[in-house]
Amino acid sequence: MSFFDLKGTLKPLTALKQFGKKPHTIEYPKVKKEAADRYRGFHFNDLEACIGCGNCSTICQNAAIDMIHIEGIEGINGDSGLRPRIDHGRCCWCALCVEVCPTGSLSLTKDYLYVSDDPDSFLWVPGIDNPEGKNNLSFTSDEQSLNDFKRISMPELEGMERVKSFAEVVLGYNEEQAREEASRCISCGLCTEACPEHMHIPEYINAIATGNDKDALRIIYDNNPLPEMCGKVCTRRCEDVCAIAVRGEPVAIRWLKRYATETAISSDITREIVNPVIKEPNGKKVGIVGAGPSGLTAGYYLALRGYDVTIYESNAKAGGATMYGIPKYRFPIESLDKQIEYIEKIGVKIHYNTTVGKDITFDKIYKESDVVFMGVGFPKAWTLGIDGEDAKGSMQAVNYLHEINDGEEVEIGNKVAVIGGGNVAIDAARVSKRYGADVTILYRRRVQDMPADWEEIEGAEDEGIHIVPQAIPIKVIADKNGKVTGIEYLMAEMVPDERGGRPKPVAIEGSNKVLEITALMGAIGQQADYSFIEGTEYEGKIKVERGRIVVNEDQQTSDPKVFAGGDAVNRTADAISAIADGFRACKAIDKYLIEK
Amino acid sequence: MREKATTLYLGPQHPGITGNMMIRLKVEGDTIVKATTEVGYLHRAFEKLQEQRNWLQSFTLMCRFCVPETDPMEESYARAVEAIEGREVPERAKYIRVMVLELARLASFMLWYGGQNGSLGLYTMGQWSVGDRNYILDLFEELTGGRVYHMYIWPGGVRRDLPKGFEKRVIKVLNYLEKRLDDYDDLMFDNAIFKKRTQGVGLVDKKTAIEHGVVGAVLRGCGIKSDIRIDDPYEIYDQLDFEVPTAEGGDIWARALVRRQEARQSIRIIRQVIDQMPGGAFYNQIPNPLKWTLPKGDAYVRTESVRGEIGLYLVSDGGNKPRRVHLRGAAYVHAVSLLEDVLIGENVADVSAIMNSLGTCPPEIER
Amino acid sequence: MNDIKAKLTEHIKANFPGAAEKDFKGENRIDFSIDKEFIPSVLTYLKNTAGFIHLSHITCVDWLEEGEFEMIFIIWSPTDKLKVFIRTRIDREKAVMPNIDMIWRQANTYEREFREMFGIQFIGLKGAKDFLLEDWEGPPPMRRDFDTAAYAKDAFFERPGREDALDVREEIIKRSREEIPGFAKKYSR
Amino acid sequence: MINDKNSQKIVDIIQNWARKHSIWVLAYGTGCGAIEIPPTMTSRYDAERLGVRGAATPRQADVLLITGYLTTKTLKRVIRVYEQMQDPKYVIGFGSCTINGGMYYDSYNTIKVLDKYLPVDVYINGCMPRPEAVLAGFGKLQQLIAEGKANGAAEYKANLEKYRENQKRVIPNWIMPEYNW
Repeated sequence: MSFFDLKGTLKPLTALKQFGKKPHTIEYPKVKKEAADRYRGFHFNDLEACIGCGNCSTICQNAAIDMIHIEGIEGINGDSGLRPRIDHGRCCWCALCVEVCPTGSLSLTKDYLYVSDDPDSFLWVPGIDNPEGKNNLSFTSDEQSLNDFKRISMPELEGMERVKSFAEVVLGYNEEQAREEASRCISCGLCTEACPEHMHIPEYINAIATGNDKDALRIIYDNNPLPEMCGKVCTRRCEDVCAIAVRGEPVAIRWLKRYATETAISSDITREIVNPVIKEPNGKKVGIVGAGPSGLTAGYYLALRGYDVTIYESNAKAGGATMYGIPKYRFPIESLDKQIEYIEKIGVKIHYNTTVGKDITFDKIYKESDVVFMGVGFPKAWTLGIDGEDAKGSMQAVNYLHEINDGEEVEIGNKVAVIGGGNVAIDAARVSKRYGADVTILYRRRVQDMPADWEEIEGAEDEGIHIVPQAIPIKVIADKNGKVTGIEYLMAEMVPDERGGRPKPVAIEGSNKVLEITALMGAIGQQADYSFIEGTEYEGKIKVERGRIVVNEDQQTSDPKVFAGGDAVNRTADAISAIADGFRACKAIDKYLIEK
Repeated sequence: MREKATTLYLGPQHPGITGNMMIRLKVEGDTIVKATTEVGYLHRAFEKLQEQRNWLQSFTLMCRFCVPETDPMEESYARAVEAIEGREVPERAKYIRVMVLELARLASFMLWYGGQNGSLGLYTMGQWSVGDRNYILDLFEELTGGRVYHMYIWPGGVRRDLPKGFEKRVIKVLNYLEKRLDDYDDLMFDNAIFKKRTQGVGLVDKKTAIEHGVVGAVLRGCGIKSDIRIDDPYEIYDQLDFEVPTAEGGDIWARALVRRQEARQSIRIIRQVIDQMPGGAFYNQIPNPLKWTLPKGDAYVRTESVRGEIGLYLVSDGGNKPRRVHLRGAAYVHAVSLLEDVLIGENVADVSAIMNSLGTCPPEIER
Repeated sequence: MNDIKAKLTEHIKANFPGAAEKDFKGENRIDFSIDKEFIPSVLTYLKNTAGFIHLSHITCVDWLEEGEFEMIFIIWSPTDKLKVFIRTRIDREKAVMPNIDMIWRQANTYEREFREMFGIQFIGLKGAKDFLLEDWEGPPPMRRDFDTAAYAKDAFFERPGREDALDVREEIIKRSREEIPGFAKKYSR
Repeated sequence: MINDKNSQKIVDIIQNWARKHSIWVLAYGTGCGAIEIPPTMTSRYDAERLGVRGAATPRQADVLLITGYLTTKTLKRVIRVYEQMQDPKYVIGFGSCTINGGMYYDSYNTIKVLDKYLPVDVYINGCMPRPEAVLAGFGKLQQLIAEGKANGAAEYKANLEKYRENQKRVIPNWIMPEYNW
């Protein structure tokens, strides 16, 4: 380097060329630059859309999010009633909470300015502290979410393959599929409230996700002695409220339960895995009328608590409606037998082919037992109430299913019409299809109004069953031998209900149509049969209202010694409610007898 | 006659120190005879904390290791997780990652321009380059939602796709910066004072460099051509056309020359990436983060940051949390033992300039 | 590349008894376990003879369940573009390692850190005892049996005002009167 | 000496007005928030036009910026720095970490609640706060100064024992001179 560097001295002076240029300084506070469209500023929570699942709180690595009660927000089914509150003394605005929010209610906004001299003022309830944030959303989970909204599809038999036999349609998850499906669950537990039985769903799903299938089964058996049945045919109200279902397909809770029960291939292995604690016999006797889900549940858990339990069942097999009302392609007979066998091995005595009121009087059971539980169900079908209904070939779907499940043969010909839109109607239709008939379902309302499971409806359609919605049957046509040859029906239009209920079908005059058939099945509902107490002293003691036995919240009837559950008691008429009734009754009976 | 030695404490509160650290200097006159670094003022125990967080939660901590350039850490973590899990990354994500990494390099160079010159009393440069750096941060804000902590590159790809018209805005900023880099040259590299104060100062020779495991621009300033992006390529660097500049001398001047070239190479890389940007997915989604487990295994990944190679060693024991995360930043190499050696014989007035040129970033040392 | 790998593997196995190779797919690396006594000599060999001049990383993993620390030295050859992992296991209770800062001066920094964070002694290691911490009285914090959350709770303050937080699962349990068996609780969120 | 109450008031107003427009910030990057200080100070945001500028030593400084987390090791230095600063002096807490620990709430080496150890006049929200937020923080401080409400230093003096107790709880080896402020 030379002693004097002329270039090096002069060159920096070229910086002067910047002189007079417009500065890029932001004239704060006069001008406030708006943050970018994706800026991760303060949180906003749409309180209406939020279901309080608490996933944001779980993912937060800074423990910044609390779930708190907020005035005016009550917990309901499918909503915990809690809402997130964010501690801005913890938050790092990573937006993971936004990414895992299943409903998409939580987002970030462009707001970022908050300065205060009060360090206690940094607790922030998004949505309440910034209601205007709704119009200022920036970072949302609309574009991208960390929730896995897509369910692992269940392997099934092909539609046309299915109708050839009574083989089980659903094939079940394999281990890998089950783990993957289980890991979609965010463990919020909203489902447990929707489940009548309050099964420990997040716990057993988590056990499956971590590969502890046996623990999963133990957790399931904690309050459900018929999990294999539930795993196959439950109405799964849990899945309706699944947090993931808000924007995606719910976690396949039923199929996961089914998967967990598959580890127990026999009643002995079930016992080995579940390894229940059976208390010493306490000498108290419980008589149970009906070996349906509620009776079996009450019996099982009472037996575990040391009671001497006897069940009286009029049929040759236990299971009630789950045995005789559900076709075997949905619920194979050996699967049920295994579970009944296990319950019997625990110590529950079941007297088969013993109809109460005929083979044994109710009075005898009542007097021999310390407590009686009635799980009698709804064995009798409602009739259609239209002309010509008693023609030959016109039958009730429940009776049809009962006879088929009993192994009998029923003449139905090759053209069957089923009236109704519930699961029984679909079951009867699909069974008829398997006997080679061409089946049509007539339903008063629209397809989306059908009370049957959507999977069942889809399954029926796959198997080539025609569904004629908005059809009101008016007359059964018979030939001179009294045999059914056709059904006449009217088409209906849906009229909105003035009182805000669901739309009503109203027949269109002159839209008469006739469908040619060889058999007709009615499936519009069932009712109870209380003939066993009719005319006895108990008729007055056990109060019955509108066909249902009246019970208090402990399943206790107006006679304190008699408890009841199942379809004859609750309005939901499904197996899981019956199990819940049985379990509740068991706890109440235990309490009642100890207190006595 | 030798002057009597005195002890001088430089930092942690000292305007010339880059970041929060301290150097104990033994000086004779203003010549340093012994230097002892003392670090740990920023030890937050990241690696301990990450062992308590699950795999996704850990990711948010990564960018905080070193603030001037946060993306190489995120990139390292993402790549290490992907290596253990065997997760595929979509092609587009790789391109976006490289673009983000190079933009981050560019932003970091701008900060270095300001710091290096600020340490020599040339404050104009700081006003220019740190001011111009905001244009890059604006791009980051638009793309990632944050100016400094991007939390954008994560296992499986990147977090969000490019906004509409983003590439055009990047090109616009690059065009502007290219012009500005020439202005910087006039002010800095042609400046007699800058030359005088940097040439022959802060020498690192080849032997010392190897003894200390020196990396990045400091190593290239000793004339050794080494760059992880070429030597151990990741993402799509092996398909890009760029040069690795080197300079002889091993002094501050040489390192400055290297960085001057590298900034331009970064611009060149970003232009190529934007030209070749493929379409398609930008993210291969991870499973539910609360139940996400990785198979047993370990991975060691290296990423080139502005300060040099950073290495991340990640171990999984098959659970949902990392067993061990160990990040070794470039400053860990440069600013502890190397700095102690380099400072010997230098003037107290040059300490700040030397620290800047070695890429001292205390949070990266202390973690 | 495979040639170099094979040659190196052969040499190390011949000269350092007990060296075990670990198979590794994917990354370009060779992975060895070796007795800790041989660490300085194998590193010297790799650096001076085999061209692995760059010490890329030294790390330590605490395998609490097995009662061991695993020390891993990762070195890199710029000419062969190859990584070599040298691993060794040492007893957690009597954690002593040979010092290698005469091979790479930089190792001194790592070793000071491990001495402080894991409590590993390096024979003849110089440098101040405090590295990242100051006046630390607890156990070496990076050991897995040190509970940082409990320590933090005990040593520092927490801002009050968040005591009204509720747990979603428990709230639902309370409302539906569900009873969860004890063994299932570990699977709750 | 001015004994009259009203004149004292006038003096206070003038004093506070002057202090408000001359906020010298100590150049001490105690944590990661320091990365947004250069942009705040340089051309884009140019805090200097608001009277905010850097000061090299504690004796010259008015404001101590605690830019995020404080490790116990730094806390010791920060206390020393704070006590060396001359009145009037203010503390600004930067980001989540100073309020309730932030990301490092379970770290064994960082303090969580800054106001237990030092009096804090203004907190700025964010992790990390943008330069606009930093400017807003200074704006808030100016407002508090003008209103005569930024009294952290006086509070510190009045409650020194309480603060000392907390400080000594996390700094076991307390070798520090007592500063004469």
